[in-house]
Amino acid sequence: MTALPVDPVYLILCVPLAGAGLLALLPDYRWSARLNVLVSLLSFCSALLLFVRRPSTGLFLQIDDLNIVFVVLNTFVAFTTSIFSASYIAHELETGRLTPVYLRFYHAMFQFMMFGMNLALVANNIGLMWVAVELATLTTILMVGIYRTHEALEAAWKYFILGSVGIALALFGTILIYMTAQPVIGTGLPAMAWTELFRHAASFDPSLLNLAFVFLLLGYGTKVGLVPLHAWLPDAHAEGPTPISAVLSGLLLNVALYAVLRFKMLLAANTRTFAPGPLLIALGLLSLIFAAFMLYRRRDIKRLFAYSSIEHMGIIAFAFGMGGPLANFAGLLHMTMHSLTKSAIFFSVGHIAQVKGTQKIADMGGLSVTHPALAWALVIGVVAIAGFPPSGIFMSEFLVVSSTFARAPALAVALVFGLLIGIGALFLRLGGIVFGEPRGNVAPDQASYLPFLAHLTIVLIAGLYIPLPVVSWFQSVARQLG
Amino acid sequence: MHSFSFDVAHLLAGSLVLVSFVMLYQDRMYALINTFALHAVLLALSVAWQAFVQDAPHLYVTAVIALIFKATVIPAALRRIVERLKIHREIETVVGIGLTMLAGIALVALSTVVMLKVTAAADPLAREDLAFALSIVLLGLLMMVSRRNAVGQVIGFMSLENGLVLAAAGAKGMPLVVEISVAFSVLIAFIVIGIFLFRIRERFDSVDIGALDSFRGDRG
Amino acid sequence: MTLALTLWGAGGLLALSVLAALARGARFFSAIVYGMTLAISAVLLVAAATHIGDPPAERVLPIGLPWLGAHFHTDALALFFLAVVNLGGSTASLFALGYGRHEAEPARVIPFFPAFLAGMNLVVIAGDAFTFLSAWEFMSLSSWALVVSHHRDPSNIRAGYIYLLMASFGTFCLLLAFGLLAGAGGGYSFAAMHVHHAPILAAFVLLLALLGAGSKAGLVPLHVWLPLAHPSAPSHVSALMSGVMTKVAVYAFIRIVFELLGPPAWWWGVAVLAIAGITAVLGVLQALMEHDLKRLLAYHTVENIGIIFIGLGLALAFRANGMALAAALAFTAALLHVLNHSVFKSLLFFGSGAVLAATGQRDMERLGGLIHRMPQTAFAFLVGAAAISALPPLNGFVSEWLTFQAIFLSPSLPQWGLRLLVPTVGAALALSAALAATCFVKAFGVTFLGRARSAEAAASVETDRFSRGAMFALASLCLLLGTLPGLAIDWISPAAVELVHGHMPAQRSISWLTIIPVAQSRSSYNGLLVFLFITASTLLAIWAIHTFASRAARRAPAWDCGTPSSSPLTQYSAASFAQPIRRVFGNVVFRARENVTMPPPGDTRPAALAVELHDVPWEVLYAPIAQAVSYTAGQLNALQFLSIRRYLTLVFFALILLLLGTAIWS
Amino acid sequence: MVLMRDLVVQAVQMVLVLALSPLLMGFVRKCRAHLQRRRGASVFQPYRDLVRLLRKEVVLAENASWLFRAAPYLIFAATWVAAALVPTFAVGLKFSWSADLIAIVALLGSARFFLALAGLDVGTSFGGIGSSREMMIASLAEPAMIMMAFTLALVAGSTQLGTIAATLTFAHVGLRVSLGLALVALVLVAVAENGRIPVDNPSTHLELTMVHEAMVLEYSGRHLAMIELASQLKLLLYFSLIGCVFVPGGLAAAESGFFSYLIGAGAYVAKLAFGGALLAIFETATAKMRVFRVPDFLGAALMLGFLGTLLLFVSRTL
Repeated sequence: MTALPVDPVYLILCVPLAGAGLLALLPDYRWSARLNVLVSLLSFCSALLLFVRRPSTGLFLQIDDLNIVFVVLNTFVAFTTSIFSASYIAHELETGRLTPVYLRFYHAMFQFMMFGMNLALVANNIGLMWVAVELATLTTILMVGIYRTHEALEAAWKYFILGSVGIALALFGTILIYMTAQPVIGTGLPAMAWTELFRHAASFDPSLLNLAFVFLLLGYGTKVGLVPLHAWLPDAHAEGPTPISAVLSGLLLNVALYAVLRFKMLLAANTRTFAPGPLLIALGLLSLIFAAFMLYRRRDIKRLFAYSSIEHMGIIAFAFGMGGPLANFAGLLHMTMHSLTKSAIFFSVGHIAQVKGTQKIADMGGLSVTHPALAWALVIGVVAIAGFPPSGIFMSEFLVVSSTFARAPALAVALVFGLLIGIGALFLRLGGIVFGEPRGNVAPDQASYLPFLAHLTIVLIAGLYIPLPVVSWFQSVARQLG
Repeated sequence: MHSFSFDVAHLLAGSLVLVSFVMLYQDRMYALINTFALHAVLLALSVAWQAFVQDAPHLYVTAVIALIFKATVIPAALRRIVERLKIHREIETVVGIGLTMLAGIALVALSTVVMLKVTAAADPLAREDLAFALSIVLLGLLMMVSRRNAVGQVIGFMSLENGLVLAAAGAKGMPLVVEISVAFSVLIAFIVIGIFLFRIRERFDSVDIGALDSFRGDRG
Repeated sequence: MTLALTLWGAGGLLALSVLAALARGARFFSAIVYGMTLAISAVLLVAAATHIGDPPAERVLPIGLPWLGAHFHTDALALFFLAVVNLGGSTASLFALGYGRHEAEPARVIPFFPAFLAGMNLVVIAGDAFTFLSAWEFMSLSSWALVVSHHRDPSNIRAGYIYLLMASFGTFCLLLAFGLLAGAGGGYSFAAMHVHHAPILAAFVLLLALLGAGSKAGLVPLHVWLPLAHPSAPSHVSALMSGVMTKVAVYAFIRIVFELLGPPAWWWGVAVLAIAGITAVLGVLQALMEHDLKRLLAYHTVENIGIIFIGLGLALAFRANGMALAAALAFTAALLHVLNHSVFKSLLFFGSGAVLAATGQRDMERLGGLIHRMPQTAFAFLVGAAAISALPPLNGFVSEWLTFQAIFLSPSLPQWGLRLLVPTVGAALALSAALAATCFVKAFGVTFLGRARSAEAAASVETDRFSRGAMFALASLCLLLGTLPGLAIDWISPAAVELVHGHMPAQRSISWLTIIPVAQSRSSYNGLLVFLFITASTLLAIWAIHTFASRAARRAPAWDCGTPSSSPLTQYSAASFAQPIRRVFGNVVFRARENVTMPPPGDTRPAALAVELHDVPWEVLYAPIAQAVSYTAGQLNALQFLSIRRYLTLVFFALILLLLGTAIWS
Repeated sequence: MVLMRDLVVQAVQMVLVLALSPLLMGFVRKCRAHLQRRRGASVFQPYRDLVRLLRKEVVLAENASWLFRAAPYLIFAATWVAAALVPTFAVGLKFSWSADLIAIVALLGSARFFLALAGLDVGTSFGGIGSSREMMIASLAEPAMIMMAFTLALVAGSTQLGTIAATLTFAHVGLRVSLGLALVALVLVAVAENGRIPVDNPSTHLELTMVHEAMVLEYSGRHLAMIELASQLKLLLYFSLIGCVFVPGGLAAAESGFFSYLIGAGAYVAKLAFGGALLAIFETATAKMRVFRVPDFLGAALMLGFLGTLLLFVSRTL
């Protein structure tokens, strides 16, 4: 296999970039939609190649235990989302919400965003990672505003302002990290390379690390959507095109969380820093409980699930904050499962919103009578995201709660409280949408269930059986996370 | 030499903080823009000084970028926007100027405490610079928070960026990557803001965020 | 052997539900599904019932938690409950073969029915916390889908919603309990939990087990979902939920408290007994006030769960004091009542289902006189009613009798708390038994006797043969268990040995099939002889009268003290039947108020009587919670509508806060 | 041989209770008549009534169901079996172990269950009144009865009536507070269960005050006879219950000779006569109470029984 012409890590960067260029030129939207799928497929394959041949770590790029599966997950969800968007976006043209020009822009941006995310994941350089994350953010901002309706523009504007403040804070944190590393490692690039940082983390100045982590947590936490930095997230999810909502919830949040994780590992490697755990636990619980309560008054279906994303980010942050092999394992599992499940939910929500011609929950009743397939898809998705077996989320929640309760009962009780509140809200809304007498449009749907099925199958199987390589990967990463 | 270079850096950074305070104080549009230009100029100077001290030529680039871009282009653009959009000339603040100033002083105190406590080991130059940079960042944030007017907030944001640049310049031997990226991000930021202002101009008559917030999402 | 069979059976059921889902509930398919479930659960029933004495078996499948695997195990307890589950499953399937035809949308029922059965089977054989909770939650989920299957009625949706919330609450409680038992290390297999636990920790686990299992079983005050959810489901599912799923919850309680938690402290018995006594009385009283036939039955489930937990509480108390024989007696009584209740409660729900199918009515006030049009259903229901009212020679009486015998042994308990509590609980038990009889006189009398109160009731026809088959099978089982209880007791004894380390004297050796809990001189009961005596003397009386006295009979209008009324509305209604009881208990338990508006003489306005009853547990406990949540949600909701600047302020303050934190920290 | 004798004793007992119960009823009525300065009907009047009823044809209401026709026999059978299991003149009956005190109470319960159902069957308002009141009374009387049983069981360490009687007769239990309470409770319950004044008036047809009569309003002919006989048996049962438990004197021991059986029988009849006279006096001396005062009456019984049990739980010597 060493006969591979080019390092796969470059492939997963170049393919989307080239794809973006092509798509920007291609006028006909049908072809561009297909090309989009093709390009995503290619980058997915090249991501799979990473398993075959683990590339050597460079000064800028690296593939290690932590990011490899994120890359694969990223490209996979991008691939399925591109399929979904192919079946979704045509309808947007028919309804005239988008013009071909914007569609071209949309596809180009889609790949460009993928490039940004992949880069952020494989970057070996904190500066480079920062750039990449911001790149992804800015492209998503443009995507969110693409409908150019009053609401869309405002959502994008909100996202932009809050996001760029986040950018600034993250950058300051990055600079601080460099300042910490520079006396130990010496000036220049090495002082920003992950590999070097981890090697020398033990001898860094702890208090400066703490300060840096505060800024990085707030900066990247804004992307993660942790309360109180979450304000952009619900509107961005609600007003952008649904594929973008899926990508936001499924990928961008993960990428930002990945950045936070990296820095947490850095702090974990230095024994004298105060544990970042309390910060993560506090923000996590806050996000969980706040989002759970916010779910009750939602009238817009996409905003509803956006808040549920905040809730789950809270759970994940909590898990990593607790630390320990079990909780970290659960956190990683939850990240994976959540991105799969949530994007799947957005797939079905997108089609539902299209057939109903609205996102208002009040206008979509008795779906299981008019559109049984969509309705049950939504039910399965919600059941999975609410953490019922056999969904992988049940396993992660099981591990988090049970392992927490033995160590910090009060925290576990608070966690359970938040989860219960959230379940209550979700099923309250679900009952209104799926059951009862039909309301609103009853137009037939031309949805493609392939992406949805793919995601849900993985999630449901993961609840019963996780293949050993994945397990060992999770466990080794969990150990690093400390 | 060292002590002298230290004093100059100290002076420049300190005066940056001072100008941030002046910006906090300003409540007229044009005056605010001019003050921001001054802020950028000072930033350019201190970055240049850092370049000289660390004899890191690439920092001069940053200085030049700051001088041209932030000190001249952007203020000009802002003035034109203000004229084009007929934004009324005084900026309404959330709380009284006096209170804002007091808050600013508290922030500066906080940042110095944090920094001085933190980097007891690091060299004083970087440390002082960081302290000032942090306080500039915080002041910029305070400005964004305390101004009801879009232009005011944009300026607050950019003064925040200035703080970042100062910090980056203070970090000895930090690769060029970072400065470029900073300028880059500021550029992108401003372009996108411009696009948005333009689009928004198409739709509403003001860039006042208050009007933007007329939509609060998820009503009914 | 049984274990493997059960696993295969569960797998088959799951596959069946998938197939049913794919078939989109085509009508012809429902017969296939129910037939298959009948076959599978019948096989499992036989296997479990015959192998209860087997040594424990364990098996680990490479699924579930990766480093742990899914542990499954069967011991006597598991096999007993396996038998109960599949007894209910097979009869429900048989009933559904006929009843299922009345289903409007089979696609919403038949995919979930096998899944529900599979879930319950898996809970019982689960051998580690993760597998257990997965199966448990899966069971709740599939039953939720069945509860909301008639989704066009908003009240069903509400019922399902409350049910799901309570189920999740219970699951989380059990999850926390297992978290404590497993410890931070994560020893999730039941085998690993057999270590000695600190008393305070054990106390917490007991509390959590009471909350978790109790919320599923329907212990007061966690029972509120039960009378809403059970009636909302199709009747064969109601039978399963009421007759079997609550027993699975009992199993969970026994598994955790009797086995995993190790030797009990005496006060555990106090806690359990107190709750159980309240549950028994409150359940039957609420049943008396209820005029919806299926909901009335659901409330009786609450009552019987109370009776079962009385037995369990006694067993705990005895075991804590090392009285193995007494503990075995109480425990056997509890398990026997588990079996009995699952039998007659399924029977009664089938009967109500047949009535529902025939008349479309659940409200007793619109029924009546069905005994003429549905004689066989009426007979089966009568047997069930007599059994649940603890009338000899039927099975309900035996288990309550055994519980009484256990109570008689309790004066030798050393602790004062128990000495004072146990007789009180005994009184509660006696009271609830008597009230149950009253309630079922009402239920049967108003539903089946008298004259039809509505056109539907007047037009009803006898139900199909599958339903009748299921009902008569259960009815004969009621009689069998009532007349030959000794066999059942012997059959249960392995479980008792396993969990309370003692067993009652072997009954099959005793002459005349009498049951003797402790000693011949102390107490004994022979259902068979009582049955024979009653039959004999009845026949004797009939024979004597028909030979020596007149056998002439003539039909004539009812006498009714010379003032018969043609309108069926002048009959005693369910409400008026329960009125004396309401007068006695209502003011205390239901805050009942009777508002009589009596116009003055000469005024032509009709007099009016308005009765208002309050569901106290709901109003005191649940309504405030709901209000609090909705209030908080409303308050927090303001944060969705802030201006960007305010959001920035939030970020700003977060930053300042953290910076201050770091400043103070280091 | 022993088996033979036991069977004979058991048979004699069954016939005896059947034969004596109308006489007891007649005796009570006669006493009341005398107390009210009436001559009253002969003590054998109940037999005549039964025979007359048996000869009459049955008039069934139009929508009476099979249950309505079956109920009288079931009621009679259940009561008879129960009565046959209570020691009357001798303990150690052949089949007394087949049902203990609780089972006997439950047997009476099943008789009542069917009686109440029969009351509801025709679908008249009076039947309903009767059933609902009967069940209300029972739902309080039965727990009181069980509590009383608790007390006895705890004193005698057994719920077998034979054993209890034997213990109270031959082992010297002595006077006990709890037994006293139990006796009072039992008497109250007996009054309520047999529908005597002050709970119910057996000889009234004032619709709004009657309970038992309202239930059987639609019955006639042999069915009514069965029910009447059953209620007379029930009265007898309670008498013999009180007798064998609280005044066990003269009760023949198990496997004792023919002579002692004779003594036992004589003592039994004497007890019945005494009790009947007492009942008559009590009934003449008190007035019927409102239906909704009955719960207080029975609540008192329940409390007394409970108190007795509690005392025994707290200390075995009281």
